[in-house]
Amino acid sequence: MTDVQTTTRKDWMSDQEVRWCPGCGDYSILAAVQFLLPELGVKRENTVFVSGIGCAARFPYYMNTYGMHSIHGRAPAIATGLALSNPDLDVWVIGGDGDMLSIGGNHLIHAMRRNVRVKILLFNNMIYGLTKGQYSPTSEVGKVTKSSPFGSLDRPFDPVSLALGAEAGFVARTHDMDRKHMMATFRRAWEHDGSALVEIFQNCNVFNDGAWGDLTKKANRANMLIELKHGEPIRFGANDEFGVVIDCDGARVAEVAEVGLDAIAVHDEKAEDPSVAFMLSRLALTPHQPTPIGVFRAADRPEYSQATNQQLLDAQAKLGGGDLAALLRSGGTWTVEG
Amino acid sequence: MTDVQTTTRKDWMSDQEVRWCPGCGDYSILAAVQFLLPELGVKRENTVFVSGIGCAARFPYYMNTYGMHSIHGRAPAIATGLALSNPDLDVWVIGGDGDMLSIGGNHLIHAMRRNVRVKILLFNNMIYGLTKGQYSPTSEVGKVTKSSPFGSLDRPFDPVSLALGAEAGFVARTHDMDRKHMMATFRRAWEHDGSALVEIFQNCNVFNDGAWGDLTKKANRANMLIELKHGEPIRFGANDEFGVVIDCDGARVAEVAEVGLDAIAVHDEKAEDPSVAFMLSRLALTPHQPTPIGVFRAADRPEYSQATNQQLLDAQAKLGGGDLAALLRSGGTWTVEG
Amino acid sequence: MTQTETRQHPVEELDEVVIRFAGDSGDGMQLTGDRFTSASAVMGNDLSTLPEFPAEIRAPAGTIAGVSVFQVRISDFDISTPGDAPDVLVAMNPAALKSQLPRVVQGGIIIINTDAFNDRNLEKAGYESNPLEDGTLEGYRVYPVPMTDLTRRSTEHLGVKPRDAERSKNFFALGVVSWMFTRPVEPTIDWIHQKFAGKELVIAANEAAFKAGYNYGETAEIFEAHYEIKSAHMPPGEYTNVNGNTALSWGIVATGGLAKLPVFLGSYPITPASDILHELSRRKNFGIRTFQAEDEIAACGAALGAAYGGNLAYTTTSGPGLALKTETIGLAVSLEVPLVIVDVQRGGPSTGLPTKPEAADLLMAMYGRNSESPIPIVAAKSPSDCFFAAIEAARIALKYRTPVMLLSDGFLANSSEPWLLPDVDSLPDISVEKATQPNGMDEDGNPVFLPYLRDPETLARPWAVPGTPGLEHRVGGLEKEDPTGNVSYDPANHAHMIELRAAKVAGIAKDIPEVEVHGNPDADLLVLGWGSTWGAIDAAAHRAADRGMDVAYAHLTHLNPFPSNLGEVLSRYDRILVPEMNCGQLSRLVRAEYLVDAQSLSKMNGVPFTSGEILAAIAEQLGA
Amino acid sequence: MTQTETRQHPVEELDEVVIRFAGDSGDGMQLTGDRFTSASAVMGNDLSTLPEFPAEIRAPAGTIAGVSVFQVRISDFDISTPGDAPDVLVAMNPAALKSQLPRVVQGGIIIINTDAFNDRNLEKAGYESNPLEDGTLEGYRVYPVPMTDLTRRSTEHLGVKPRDAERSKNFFALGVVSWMFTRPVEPTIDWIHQKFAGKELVIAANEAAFKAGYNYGETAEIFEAHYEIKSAHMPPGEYTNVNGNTALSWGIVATGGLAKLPVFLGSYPITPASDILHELSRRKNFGIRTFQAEDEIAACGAALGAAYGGNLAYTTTSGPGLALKTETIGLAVSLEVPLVIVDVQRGGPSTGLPTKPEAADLLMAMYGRNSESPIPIVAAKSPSDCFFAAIEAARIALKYRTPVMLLSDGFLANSSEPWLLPDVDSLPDISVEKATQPNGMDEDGNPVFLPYLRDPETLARPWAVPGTPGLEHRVGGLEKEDPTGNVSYDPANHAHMIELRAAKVAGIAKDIPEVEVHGNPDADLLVLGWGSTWGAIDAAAHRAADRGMDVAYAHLTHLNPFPSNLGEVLSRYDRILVPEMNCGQLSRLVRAEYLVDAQSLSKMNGVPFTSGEILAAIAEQLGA
Ligand SMILES: Cc1ncc(C[n+]2csc(CCOP(=O)(O)OP(=O)(O)O)c2C)c(N)n1
Ligand SMILES: Cc1ncc(C[n+]2csc(CCOP(=O)(O)OP(=O)(O)O)c2C)c(N)n1
Ligand code: SF4
Ligand code: SF4
Ligand SMILES: [Mg+2]
Ligand SMILES: [Mg+2]
Repeated sequence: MTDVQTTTRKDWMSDQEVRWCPGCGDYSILAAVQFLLPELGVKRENTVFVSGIGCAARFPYYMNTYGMHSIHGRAPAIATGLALSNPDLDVWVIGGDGDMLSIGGNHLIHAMRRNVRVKILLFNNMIYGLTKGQYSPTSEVGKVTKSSPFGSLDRPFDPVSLALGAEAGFVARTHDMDRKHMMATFRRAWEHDGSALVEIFQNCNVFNDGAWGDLTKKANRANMLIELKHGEPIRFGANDEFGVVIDCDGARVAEVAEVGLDAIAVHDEKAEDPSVAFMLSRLALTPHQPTPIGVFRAADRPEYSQATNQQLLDAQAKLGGGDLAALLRSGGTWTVEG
Repeated sequence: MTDVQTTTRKDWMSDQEVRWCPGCGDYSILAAVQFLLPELGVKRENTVFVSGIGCAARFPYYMNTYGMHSIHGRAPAIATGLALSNPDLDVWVIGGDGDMLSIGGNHLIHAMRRNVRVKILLFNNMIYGLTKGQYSPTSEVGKVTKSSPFGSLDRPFDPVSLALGAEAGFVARTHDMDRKHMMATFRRAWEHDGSALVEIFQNCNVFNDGAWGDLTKKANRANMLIELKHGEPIRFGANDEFGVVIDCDGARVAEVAEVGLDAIAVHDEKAEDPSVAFMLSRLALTPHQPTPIGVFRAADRPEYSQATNQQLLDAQAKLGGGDLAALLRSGGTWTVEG
Repeated sequence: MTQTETRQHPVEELDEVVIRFAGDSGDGMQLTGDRFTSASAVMGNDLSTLPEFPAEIRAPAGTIAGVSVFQVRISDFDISTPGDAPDVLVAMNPAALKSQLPRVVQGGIIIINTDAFNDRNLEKAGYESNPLEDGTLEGYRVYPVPMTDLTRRSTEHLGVKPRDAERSKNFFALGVVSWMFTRPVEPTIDWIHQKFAGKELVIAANEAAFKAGYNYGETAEIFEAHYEIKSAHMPPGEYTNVNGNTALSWGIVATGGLAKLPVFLGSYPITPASDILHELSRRKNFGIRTFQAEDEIAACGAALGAAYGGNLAYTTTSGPGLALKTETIGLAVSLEVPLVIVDVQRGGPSTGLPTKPEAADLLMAMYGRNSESPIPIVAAKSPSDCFFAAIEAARIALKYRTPVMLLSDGFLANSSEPWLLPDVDSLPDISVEKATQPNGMDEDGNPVFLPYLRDPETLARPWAVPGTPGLEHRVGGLEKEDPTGNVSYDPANHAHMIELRAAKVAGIAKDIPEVEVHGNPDADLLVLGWGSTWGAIDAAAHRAADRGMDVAYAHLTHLNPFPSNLGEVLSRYDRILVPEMNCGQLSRLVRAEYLVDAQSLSKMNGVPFTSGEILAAIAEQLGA
Repeated sequence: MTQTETRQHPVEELDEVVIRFAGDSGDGMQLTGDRFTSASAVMGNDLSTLPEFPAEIRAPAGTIAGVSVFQVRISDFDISTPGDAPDVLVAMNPAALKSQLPRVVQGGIIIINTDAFNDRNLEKAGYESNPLEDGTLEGYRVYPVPMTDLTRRSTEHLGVKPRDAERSKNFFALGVVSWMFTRPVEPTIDWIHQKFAGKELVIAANEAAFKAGYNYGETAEIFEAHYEIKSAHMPPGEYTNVNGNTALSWGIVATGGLAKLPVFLGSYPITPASDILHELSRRKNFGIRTFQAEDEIAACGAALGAAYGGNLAYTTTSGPGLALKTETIGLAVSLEVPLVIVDVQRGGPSTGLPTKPEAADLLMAMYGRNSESPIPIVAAKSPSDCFFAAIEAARIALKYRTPVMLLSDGFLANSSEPWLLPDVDSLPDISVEKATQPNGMDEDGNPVFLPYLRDPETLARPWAVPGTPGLEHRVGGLEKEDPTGNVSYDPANHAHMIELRAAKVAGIAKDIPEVEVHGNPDADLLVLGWGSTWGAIDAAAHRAADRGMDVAYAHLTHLNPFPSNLGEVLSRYDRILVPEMNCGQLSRLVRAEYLVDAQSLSKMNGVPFTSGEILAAIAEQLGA
């Protein structure tokens, strides 16, 4: 970009009072985005946040950009139309686990397969916050909530697995306790030419406090969060003593000392085949097991809005610009003399 | 079952004239089901077919069972309620690729993760038949149809990958040219305790004729269809000369002679981790490459309607049967004297 | 009850009082209001309550957006609304005062927690100067009480930390108000012990704060009087205090027994309907299956599937969710299966004002489906009436094999009133027969099942549920041949089926009560209401009568079809006034149906009608 | 044109004829009808067509369900409907005869392909004896022609295989009918060459069959006469033959230029609206983006997103799809962005009769959203009017920043009429200004942007699209503060916004044409129509006038708001008759609005009104 704007975090803060519960993880995600955008050198007027409904979905109100707080579950669909309408826009989509995976699940998976340039930040707090605490499609089995007083029975989605199964080109994961990691991950999503899904572990301290604590508390991170880095062996632990081994049964955690460094898988986010990324997404099935974060997959694929525009250009090149008078005559005409 | 009914195919045929186009692949799927049900020894009155809208969705009219031809995309949701309402029913869901993966995608993935005992037969003809030929979510990129005269841009879903990403416990694939294989596959779906998805390659000879021909024509099958069999090495070819090798990059086809039989992966449909099944679903990305059929995954998981009923029983055991008069008093009462 | 020496205050008798507890979301105002209500119920007062929550889960402390309010009206006579303007305001902080003061009656009592009136809180509330000092409160009877401090001091001896002690200040306030209105203390103390069982320190602190507040009223010299409200002349019997969502849930629970059918609820959470899902989810021992679906379409679809499977099926939602269910409801119309759709209406359009009531989904309920797709509509008129409305909706759904819309709203949902508990054995039997046998013959004389062969009386088709041998048949959303149910594109059959569906719903008019006229039936003016306006209309009509104005009034609980005598009733009045929390939806329906010049009295600000507003409109109509 | 010796037949002159081509789906009846229409257009006749397809893609050959029909009416005077009952039926097989015979006028001409009347086909059609022999056709003028055989023989010399030759039999039939009505042969032969270019054998076979049919008419002794229909006195100019879906698509194409905006269509296929998606998908060189979404909700959502992004956005569907879009349309009402929703109505309820027309979504269009959510409604009245209706809908959407509902129906969609092509330069400029500058000031005098500050005239809010520097702002479905657009729960603001939204839509009445009264304005009876009933009403009114009946008629193209003079117009008539393909939806709206006793003439059988039906109702109203 030639005329990079120089902005600061403050430029990206709207004049609206932030209305999340004190202590909510949403605050730190908001801060991470507000710190990142100046670094990206993007323009406020070309940045749009589209959200559905939920606590997370209040996000656009707090950004001094264009923003739409739409209806429950539909943000990916609306954002797709918006992205198609104007190639200059950076379109971000914000939503909770209910918004995106429950009522909005279909739009999410279709946005993924189409690879349209919308950047989807999924605030996963494993609960419905705004409606005051029902279980969500990411809540663990047995969860006791207002709508499941005897424990929920539904097996949760893993958002990364789901997106990979839906042909996603870019899938990543981060958490609300690590601003640096969030910023780096959001940046990667922004850089990707196509649709991008970032799952963010987010704490809802009112209805599901500490749900991610086993992973995201500072003391636990080294042993519980597995940072994926392209081209590097997948290792973790305070002294990188653990690693991930992949074989024909799937992925599993091993002690490096035991299996040897050569046995540790090297992460390839660009792999054309999403299978290994999928394996990594199955490593942890509860928020109490070592869990990969970072970019699972960032594969190159044609971006949808550019391809759409190219079809218009090609048609114009081939057929000439549209001529309405000629179109009206295209079915054959006859003339009645006066 | 103690009183197994003895029925024949004819008992399962309704009095309604079958209205698909002559030559449509739907006929052979119908026949496969009508041949299978007598073999299963199930009762007509306990068998229900629920469908959405589309050519495929006309299916229930032709079955002499209970049946509902519902609305576009919603059959999995309706079937879920039906399955919960009566544990004695065998609930089958029928739909096309548009019905199930486009408008109905969300209900499909949620039915998968919940593992409710509905058996979903997805008639995949890679086209919208009933509305006369638009591209569908399984149509290949570049497909020229009425709604994509310049070629479609949307990357297709692989129904098997999608279902596996959505936590499906049972996923299988078969095709309309092989009644025996269809019957065996549908039987496996029926036997599975939970939701089951069977993708059926189906020919729409009017709007997408021969789309699966590279795989399903008799002459091509040996080299192009890879039959998955639990516990056996994954081999194919007229003389089983090819096999599937799995390593940390994914799955690929190899010549057995070259890699040795030991290198050929042994299929484990019961694996708790769906990653390998997912790998197999990525082996072919177009209908012109060797493609696995059969049961990809058949993992044991708690079935949803039974778990629901168990909660009712537990609650009754713990709290006693419901007492309305007591419930009305549960918030505290006072008495006004006369 | 205390050892301290007390001065005797004069006791004044009141016939009613409206009290509004207002504080920050974290201040426990709902609990305080609830407790006061219960104590009043025990005294035999009639009462009516209305909570108001902030839209945010936890709006920033101290702000106007974060104010939580509970209004309760208690009286010695029969009342039907939580009251118009409060006589008493308890304001726990500046934001509460600022937002609620405009509602208080002139000369009303204002009890203030002065400790909260610091600079920071004043600023957050948007006060530029301190209202306690700048004359803002002139014309009110103001009682400034340093509640936080007094609470702290009253609990000090228990070893409660000052920060924790503060949490009990709502009990201090409750104590003051309990003293002021001579409420008994025992029920509240008992309740504290029960509620916080196991947390001894919390019990001790709350009890101490409550007693301190009570004693403060008795002891401090600031109160001129305290008040007594005699018990109301309520019909004898056992009462509970119930809000609309709970009553509606219990009504649903009841229908399972009355219909002898398992109940199924397919739902997706949405304010203000979610509590029905919550309440029913707890009732598994009644054999009730609740299913939290992925969205409203699936919720309605699953309910339809369960209905088809022979359950008594419900789906609950609010406006935006109802918009999503319309296609599925259309299918239910075509399939003719029993299904109750509950819409707890809220402010719109779109997401609108999710926590505020409105009654503007009537026309969507009536017409919000493609093509001609008629369904019966039932609307509840008071919190406790939600119980009976649920039974009535289920009765119609089952008897006529039709989806039925049951309308409630956010006002009914959350407000409560004393409810004379019905004898559960006196509730109606709403069970219906399912089909078990073929009902026709083919040309060869073989028995066949005709799924659309109707009961000649009700026009209901047989309810033949999967699992029944011999009745296998197919249904679907395409037009069906009468009576075989086979797909038919025949023009005459389609016209006939359109007529049959319409006639079936219209025929329900024979099976519902005629509309009753209250007040002075010979008046010139009829006030026609529906839904939650009942209380305000009833109160307004009484007040009008007290002032010598002649007014008749009638209330519709069935909106489709209308009661059979409605046209005749309307024709008797020169003027018809229709108060509605919408822009005139019922008035449009009756104008179109009966060509009467029904005038709409519309209120669309997210706040329920007060009886005063309706009274004023009555007066205007009568030129009084 | 032929070498064979010919007898001269007498030529009779007719002023009009209605011909119905009927055959199996595979028989090419649509193409035959189309061709005949084009040849007639060239002759300067006025004309109107109506195709009817089977519901199945390929219903089993030979069955009634598989019959495909094309009706065309040609005349030497101005007509507006495809005619009531056909004068001529071409029946290619027994099923075609069986299903269509009841429609033919008494004494009408029936041309039959006798070769298809074998036992198998008779049985498939449900005939128990051969209608050619059993007297069924008494009272008609029957021309039995062994078309299959004659076609085969006429193509033998070309080396066409007998099975392939059969495929040309529709051209044989076309030849016969072309001769019978003295149509020119050249246009058809030219067309055959163009259409099948590259397939020489097909060209030769079709041409040979066509000529053989023509010559058969001339040569065979079975026809008593042939007929001429003079050219109509149509206004001079260049004409094309267009159906409603094509005209509507072209209207959408036109709006892009007229508004100087890129057009965006978000759609999901559904009968009978899909063809609009198809047609627009082909127009990429006009810069039109079409997006086939995963469902109707996403289609409408994407269109809303594109509208928000500054495109001229459309979404097209039919009833069941519209039901799904209601929540999103409600959001568009709240956001106040321009968006045109096209509903090509079809038979319902639910899936209903997907291939049959109905006009029963009017009340859903009006009220099918939660809460008070008003939107303008425009309806097309004839196939070619769809072009102008699209422009009018876009004009209103853009000018008032509002979603607009554009209603068409399955009858308009597929039937066609000659269209005097408009001068494209004379089409209106519908472009609007987007916001580019701040429009307000904050307390400190700094410029700010107020997204809900309205144009005082139109009450439209600024259209400030992302990408515009300095106008960054947030919108959403929660209630918005006037004029900042910030979220507001304030009761007075909510009431105010509800009023503003209503006033904006109501105010459009000033900006649309008054309703015109046709016929005899002083009559006692007014026939009030909307949508596709225009043709039938117009024709019926003319016929009534011819018979000396006084009747006035008016047609609404704007259903919300109504034209400003509608109330006054209605008040002038003693009787108002409203013919509608629904159960009285417009009549309910005008009854509620104007308290006039509008009587519904309802037709709900999936078949459009005939002028005869409306004439009969007029006569009944007038006691004539
Ligand atoms: C159509 C519709 N259905 C339901 C709702 C109610 N609703 C609002 S937010 C929400 C879920 C919130 O959960 P999530 O998306 O996880 O967001 P969070 O509040 O946890 O951030 C629901 C059910 C709605 N607003 N609209
Ligand atoms: C709500 C709704 N939207 C759209 C349609 C139109 N429609 C009917 S079937 C269909 C898709 C058919 O494709 P598929 O599901 O693949 O079934 P197939 O006909 O190919 O078997 C569509 C778009 C409809 N009936 N209802
Ligand atoms: S309810 Fe939970 S998610 Fe919502 S704002 Fe509060 S803490 Fe955050
Ligand atoms: S259109 Fe295709 S899928 Fe439909 S019935 Fe015909 S051949 Fe089968
Ligand atoms: Mg959440
Ligand atoms: Mg298909």
